[in-house]
Amino acid sequence: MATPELLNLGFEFVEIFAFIVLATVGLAVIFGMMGIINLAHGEFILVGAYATSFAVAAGLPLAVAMAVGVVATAAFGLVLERLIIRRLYGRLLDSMVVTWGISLVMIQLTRIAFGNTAPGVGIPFGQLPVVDGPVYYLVLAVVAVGVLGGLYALFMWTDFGVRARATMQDEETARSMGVDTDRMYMATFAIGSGLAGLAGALYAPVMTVTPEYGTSFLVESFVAVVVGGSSVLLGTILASGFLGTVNAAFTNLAGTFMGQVAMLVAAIVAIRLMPDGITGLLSDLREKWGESE
Amino acid sequence: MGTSDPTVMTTQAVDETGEGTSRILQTRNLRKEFGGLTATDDVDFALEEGELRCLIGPNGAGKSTFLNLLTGQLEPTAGKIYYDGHDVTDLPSYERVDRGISMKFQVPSIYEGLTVAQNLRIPLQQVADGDAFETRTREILERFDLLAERDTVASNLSHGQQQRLEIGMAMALEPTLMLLDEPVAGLSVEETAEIADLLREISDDDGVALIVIEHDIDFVESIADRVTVLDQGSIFREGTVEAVKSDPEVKRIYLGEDH
Amino acid sequence: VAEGGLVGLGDGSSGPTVAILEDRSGTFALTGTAKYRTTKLAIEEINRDGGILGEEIDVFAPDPQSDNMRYQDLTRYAIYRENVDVMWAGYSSATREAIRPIVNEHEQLYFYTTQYEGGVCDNTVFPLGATARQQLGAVVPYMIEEYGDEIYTIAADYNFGQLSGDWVKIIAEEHSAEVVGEEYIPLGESQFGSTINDIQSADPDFVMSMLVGQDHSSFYEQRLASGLTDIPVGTSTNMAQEREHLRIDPPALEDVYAGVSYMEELPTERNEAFVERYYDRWDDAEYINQEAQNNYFSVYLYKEAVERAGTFDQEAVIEELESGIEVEAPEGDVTLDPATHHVEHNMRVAHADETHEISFDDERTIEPSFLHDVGCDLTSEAEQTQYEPADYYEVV
Amino acid sequence: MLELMNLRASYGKTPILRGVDVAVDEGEIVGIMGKNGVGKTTLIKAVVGLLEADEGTVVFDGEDVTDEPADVRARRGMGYIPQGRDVFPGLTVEENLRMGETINEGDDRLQYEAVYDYFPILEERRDQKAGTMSGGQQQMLAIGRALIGNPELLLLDEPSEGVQPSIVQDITRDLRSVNEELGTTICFVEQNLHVVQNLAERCYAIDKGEIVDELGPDRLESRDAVTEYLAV
Amino acid sequence: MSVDSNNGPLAGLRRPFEGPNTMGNTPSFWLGFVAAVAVLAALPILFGYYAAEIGAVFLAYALLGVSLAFIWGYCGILSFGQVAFFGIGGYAFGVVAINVPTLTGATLGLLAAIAVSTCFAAALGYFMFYGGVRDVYVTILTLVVALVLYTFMGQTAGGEWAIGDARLGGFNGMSGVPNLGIGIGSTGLEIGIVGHYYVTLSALVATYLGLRALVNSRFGYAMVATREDESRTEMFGYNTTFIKFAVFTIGGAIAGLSGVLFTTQNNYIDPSVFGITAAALPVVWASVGGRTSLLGTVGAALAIQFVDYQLALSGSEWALVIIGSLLVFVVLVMPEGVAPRLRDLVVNYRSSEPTPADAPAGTEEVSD
Ligand SMILES: Nc1ncnc2c1ncn2[C@@H]1O[C@H](COP(=O)(O)OP(=O)(O)OP(=O)(O)O)[C@@H](O)[C@H]1O
Ligand SMILES: Nc1ncnc2c1ncn2[C@@H]1O[C@H](COP(=O)(O)OP(=O)(O)OP(=O)(O)O)[C@@H](O)[C@H]1O
Ligand SMILES: NC(N)=O
Ligand SMILES: [Mg+2]
Ligand SMILES: [Mg+2]
Repeated sequence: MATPELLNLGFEFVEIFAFIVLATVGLAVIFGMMGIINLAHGEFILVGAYATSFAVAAGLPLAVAMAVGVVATAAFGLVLERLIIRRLYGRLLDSMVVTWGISLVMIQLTRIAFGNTAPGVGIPFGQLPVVDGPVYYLVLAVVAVGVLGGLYALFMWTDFGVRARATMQDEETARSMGVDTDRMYMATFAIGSGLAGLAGALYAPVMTVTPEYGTSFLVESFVAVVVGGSSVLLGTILASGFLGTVNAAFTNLAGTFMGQVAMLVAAIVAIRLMPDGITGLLSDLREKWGESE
Repeated sequence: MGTSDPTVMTTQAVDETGEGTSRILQTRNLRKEFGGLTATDDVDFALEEGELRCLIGPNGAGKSTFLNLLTGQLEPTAGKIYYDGHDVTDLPSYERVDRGISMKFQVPSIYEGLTVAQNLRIPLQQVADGDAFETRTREILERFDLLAERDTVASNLSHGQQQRLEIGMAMALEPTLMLLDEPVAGLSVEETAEIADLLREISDDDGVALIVIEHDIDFVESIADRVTVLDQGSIFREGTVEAVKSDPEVKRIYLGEDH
Repeated sequence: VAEGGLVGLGDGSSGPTVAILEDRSGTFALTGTAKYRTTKLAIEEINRDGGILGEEIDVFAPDPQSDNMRYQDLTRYAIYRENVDVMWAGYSSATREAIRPIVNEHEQLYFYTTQYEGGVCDNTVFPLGATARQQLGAVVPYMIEEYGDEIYTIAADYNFGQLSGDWVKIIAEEHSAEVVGEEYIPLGESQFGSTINDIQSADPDFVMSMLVGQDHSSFYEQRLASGLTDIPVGTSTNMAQEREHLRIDPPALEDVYAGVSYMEELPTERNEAFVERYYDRWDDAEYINQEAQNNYFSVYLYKEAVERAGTFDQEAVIEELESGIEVEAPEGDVTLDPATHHVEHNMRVAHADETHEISFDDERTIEPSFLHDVGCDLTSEAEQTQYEPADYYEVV
Repeated sequence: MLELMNLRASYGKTPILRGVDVAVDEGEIVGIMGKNGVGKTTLIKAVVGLLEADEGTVVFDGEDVTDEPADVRARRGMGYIPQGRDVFPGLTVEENLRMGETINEGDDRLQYEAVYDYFPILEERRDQKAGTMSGGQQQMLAIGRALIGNPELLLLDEPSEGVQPSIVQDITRDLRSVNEELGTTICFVEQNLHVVQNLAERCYAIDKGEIVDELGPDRLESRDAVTEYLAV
Repeated sequence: MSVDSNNGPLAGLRRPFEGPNTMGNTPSFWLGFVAAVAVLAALPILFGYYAAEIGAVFLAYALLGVSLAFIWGYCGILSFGQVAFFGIGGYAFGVVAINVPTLTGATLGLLAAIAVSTCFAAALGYFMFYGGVRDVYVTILTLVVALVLYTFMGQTAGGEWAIGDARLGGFNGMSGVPNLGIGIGSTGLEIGIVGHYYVTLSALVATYLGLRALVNSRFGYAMVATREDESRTEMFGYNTTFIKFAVFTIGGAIAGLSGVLFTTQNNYIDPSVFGITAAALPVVWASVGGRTSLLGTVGAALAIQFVDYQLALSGSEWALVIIGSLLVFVVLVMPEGVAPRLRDLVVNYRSSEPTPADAPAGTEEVSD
């Protein structure tokens, strides 16, 4: 393959990888940490995108508008957590049903309130010199990696992270250890929501913002979470890498449709071969490697 | 280290000479590793038909792991399990049950949402139907003193009742070998005594072989003929309760000086 | 079990009832709302002028919300319970196909007005929108003439898009041009990174776009961000339907050329009067798209046919429609082709400049020739078919 | 240090505690015994705040904490070891210990080394997921986790359950020395005769949600007096 | 409990359908059940073709709902992809019946459709359960399968996507699907609008009774045990993997049948049956009605689709908002669903009545 083509393929991979990561992290935090399957994840993304679009239309600079999108979604998530979600902890499948209902309501309310499109937001930064594509996609990839790193540090290294994880595993015991578990739930859900909002904000310039905007993210995010497995953050990286590679390769070979189908089929096969996801497989391997010691 | 028993046999040998030994269960070089940790270390273990054996040993010695290997909940890293003369190492759990192994887990795991009668039905319908089914249900409920709780939802039973129900369910399968992981943990002295009587009865009257894990040494003393001490995945001692109890090494690693 | 009792129930008044099943919410609201409004406008105008055959027209117009299941339910309701005399329904071809079995079973007179892939030959259906053959037949030869003979096709990956892609190939061959690449984009996809890369590497003289829906309009923003605006785009779908040139900031649609029968910007007196009437009636309206104009003139077409027949009886009305009716539409005078139930449209090429100003070029009438070629003649034979170019042209 | 007055609590409509009065002085080691299902765990939960009292008061360190949530009580210095080794299964051993520090915002926490001294296995397995430890190992972790916050009052619910005899003896001894060296007040629930006899300075007997007896040091000596309440 | 609940004259007839795994084991329940079926059967007579045409679609949906309640409520498998089998059944019927445009084709089509959807469910079930895929992963995997079918069928517009004379038709769907029929060649019975209604109703009633008998059988207990605790059940000698596989396959067969009934009613099917909205509907019905209640799910499917239909007619934009809110409300307030809640109410009411025999007849007790 000629160098520019390789570069283009690489660029495509970066683009898809960033998309899957950003689409997924919010869901991964809420699913992996809290055991809530948020079928309204796409609509949380939608909140971020609408808030960003309207903030830009109101004359705010793009970066500030995006921050507005993130904060608005986090706040929205917080309210929803207090009103509804907190009744669903430990009820995995119910959480799926309820959040699907929420998603229906949100899409339709968005439609009723704002019509069928939000104001457009232009793509910033212009185009790249070597490959044909916007600089912005590289920015997205950098943000994606940064978000993952930040989350990993937050949840694995800080006191907050340990407390949050402990709360999700056994609320009662965590409370008896002095953790204000209500606050942990709220904070974790708000972080997950804010990350969904971030995805919405970041893709507002790239994708037309309509009431169905969120559904464009849904499939990729669910597939990535499931393929990733129980260690959510590491899982998200690995699954995004894997799915992104499959998608980019097949898109390049046989077009967007085949790219999508190949990715979904790869996901189905992956779940079959690794019922506990990629990170599940990793810990199995770790166990196996131990044997030879 | 596993006491290398000169009578350990291959499957075939067991098949041919089974009557001479009446050995119901035997493991050969059974091994389970978790990562770098060897939880079961080349265990050769043998149990006679109808025997009641207690398994004791320090926390983390690998007792639960060993039992889980026998039931098929865990897959061994290496080694073989022979049951009733057959190699059952690769059989799934449910087929081992068909052959007569039943188990009570370390934490109570009855069906919490079902009533006592419904709980019992699950194992019982495997072996009986029609009138026999009704008679057996009644029999077991009586024997385990649960007749009054027949229609109580299991989650509303007391801890002791739950333990009895679970043993009753294991019995309903009419097993030839029953495995019990800490059946009296958290039970009062009185209830512990009740369970001890039950187990003795199951062993003596029904001729069921039992392996019981327990830390309560008084309880062990009250039921067991022989005990096996596991330590760090291996069989450390095996013998009568008195012999093991007075062994200074067992005192050191397990019982402590109070016993 | 008798159907009786139901049929007689009616709605009290003896006048005609018209069903307008057009989307005012959901995916197709952008186009459906205008379709609904122009139909309403025409009916109100007619009622104000004394109705049809002296009868005031009643309207049954729930919002199908871009949902084909709802369309099926509503079509049944319209036929059974509202006992409608005629219906206008649906934006997408999928909607049309979802309700066509019901329409056929009840021999219901039905106007489908969206510009579409063409080929429907059905005795009670009048697909009045310009066909792909008509729209592409206007713009593709123009683009070849202006820019060259290497074409790259990008189209929505469904029936309409794929058939449109076939038509581009057919027309290209007729003009000795060549399709050097084609790509079909799933509906709802809004990321065009790899598509744009592929276009760049193929380096065609122009791109033909049959992208559909709001998600696809992201293509134009990404085209701008990737510096692809130096390659002109021909289209049969964009601008005239979803007014991308007004929704997206310039200059994303610079040098986009649309083959259209109508756009709101058409600078004729008749059209300007129509546009004024429309905005007077609907002051919050945003745009009159191509199909909305079709809805408008087809109401008059229907009125003409009923008056000629002297009855609302559907069979009689269809017979009159099949006698060759001409009406004065905002796009210009149009004639209904009796054999195919299609319309000879006034086609033109609309061009957007870097400020998204629209100018028109190359006007001519194109008749729906494909169905003639395949022998569709509904005046002599009742059919319920959809023909496809692949069956008659080698190149696809 | 801890005073319960006429404490009543229930699950749903079923009353479990029917007016319990208990007083524990600073520095004391007090046992609570009773047969299964009489409400021992319920009592401890009501003390630490995991179960709301229907009636009565809980006074801790001279303050009425009846209406405070569990986390606030914990930060006041109540350390709790739940029945049935409720460690955080997905957290590593060390992270579990780290959780134990949460209750103590002061600087008088125990060092990890001190806990590792009591339970060397925890140091060996510091990076193992707690859920994959054996039953007894988890119990040790639960105790270590409570000790590390150096609470003023340590509440233990059947700490010997599932623990090997020699370590039961160790734990008994360790708890005594914690009590002596750090001045920690200890209140524990037990079924194990040896533990009750070797650890408690004073002991309440509970039956059907009520305190039915109180045993001083002399009666604790007597095996029969104690077993009466373990096998009522 | 009614006094004669176990020894009335019809007790023997009822016995196979009764047991603790289903609600409504009293004569008054069965009275109400018969009455409800009679009312449904009377609808076309009372309201004509229109009611038959609309009603048949609702009944087909109810059957789809039942297929989910069966596998989810009784075996704990939440399939978010029941519509996959539903759609496959519909398309398979279309392919066969379009290619053999006689009554033979319609008959073969029905058999083939059920066979194909059953095999597809069996293949998917084998793939998942024997591969160790569990819980929520099953849910998401089935959803992904439905979405793959959606994406795939959506791009079958081209002429090359034809099986014989049957064009798959992409998003525009497959039109010209013949009516149901039984016979060979042209001798037999083509089933018209009203006939179709009764066929669908019969299929629903028969499936309901069949599943009731199944869940109260030995196998039914094994299903429930598997739902409650899989590893425990394995320790009682049950091959839970096989149980899940078998249940999932049966569920797929029923969903396939409902798909055929749906498609032949519309004479049309398109990929939207595989879409996420369609995929969620059975889950909604079962959640609202009560997943452990087959009849509750039927009731919820009929009621929700009827409300949705009325809202559609009114043209209200609020339909989805109302449906969505209803769902959230029901799951939060009645986590088990409406039917179990009603059952509790009835039981409480009865136990507070001094003479239970006087309790109002079965219509009160809507659960199964
Ligand atoms: N899934 C696992 N992964 C890693 N280590 C494990 C796993 N399961 C058990 N172990 C380790 O294997 C050893 C044996 O555990 P096992 O549960 O068999 O002990 P046990 O003898 O039953 O102890 P106890 O008396 O405390 O219940 C322990 O060190 C434990 O930490
Ligand atoms: N969450 C609960 N909901 C309803 N009832 C409960 C609950 N937890 C315990 N109970 C009941 O409350 C009573 C007291 O339980 P508790 O756990 O306090 O007993 P205990 O004395 O600690 O017994 P054990 O020695 O078995 O631990 C028991 O009858 C028990 O069945
Ligand atoms: N007819 C169309 N654009 O689907
Ligand atoms: Mg153990
Ligand atoms: Mg307790």
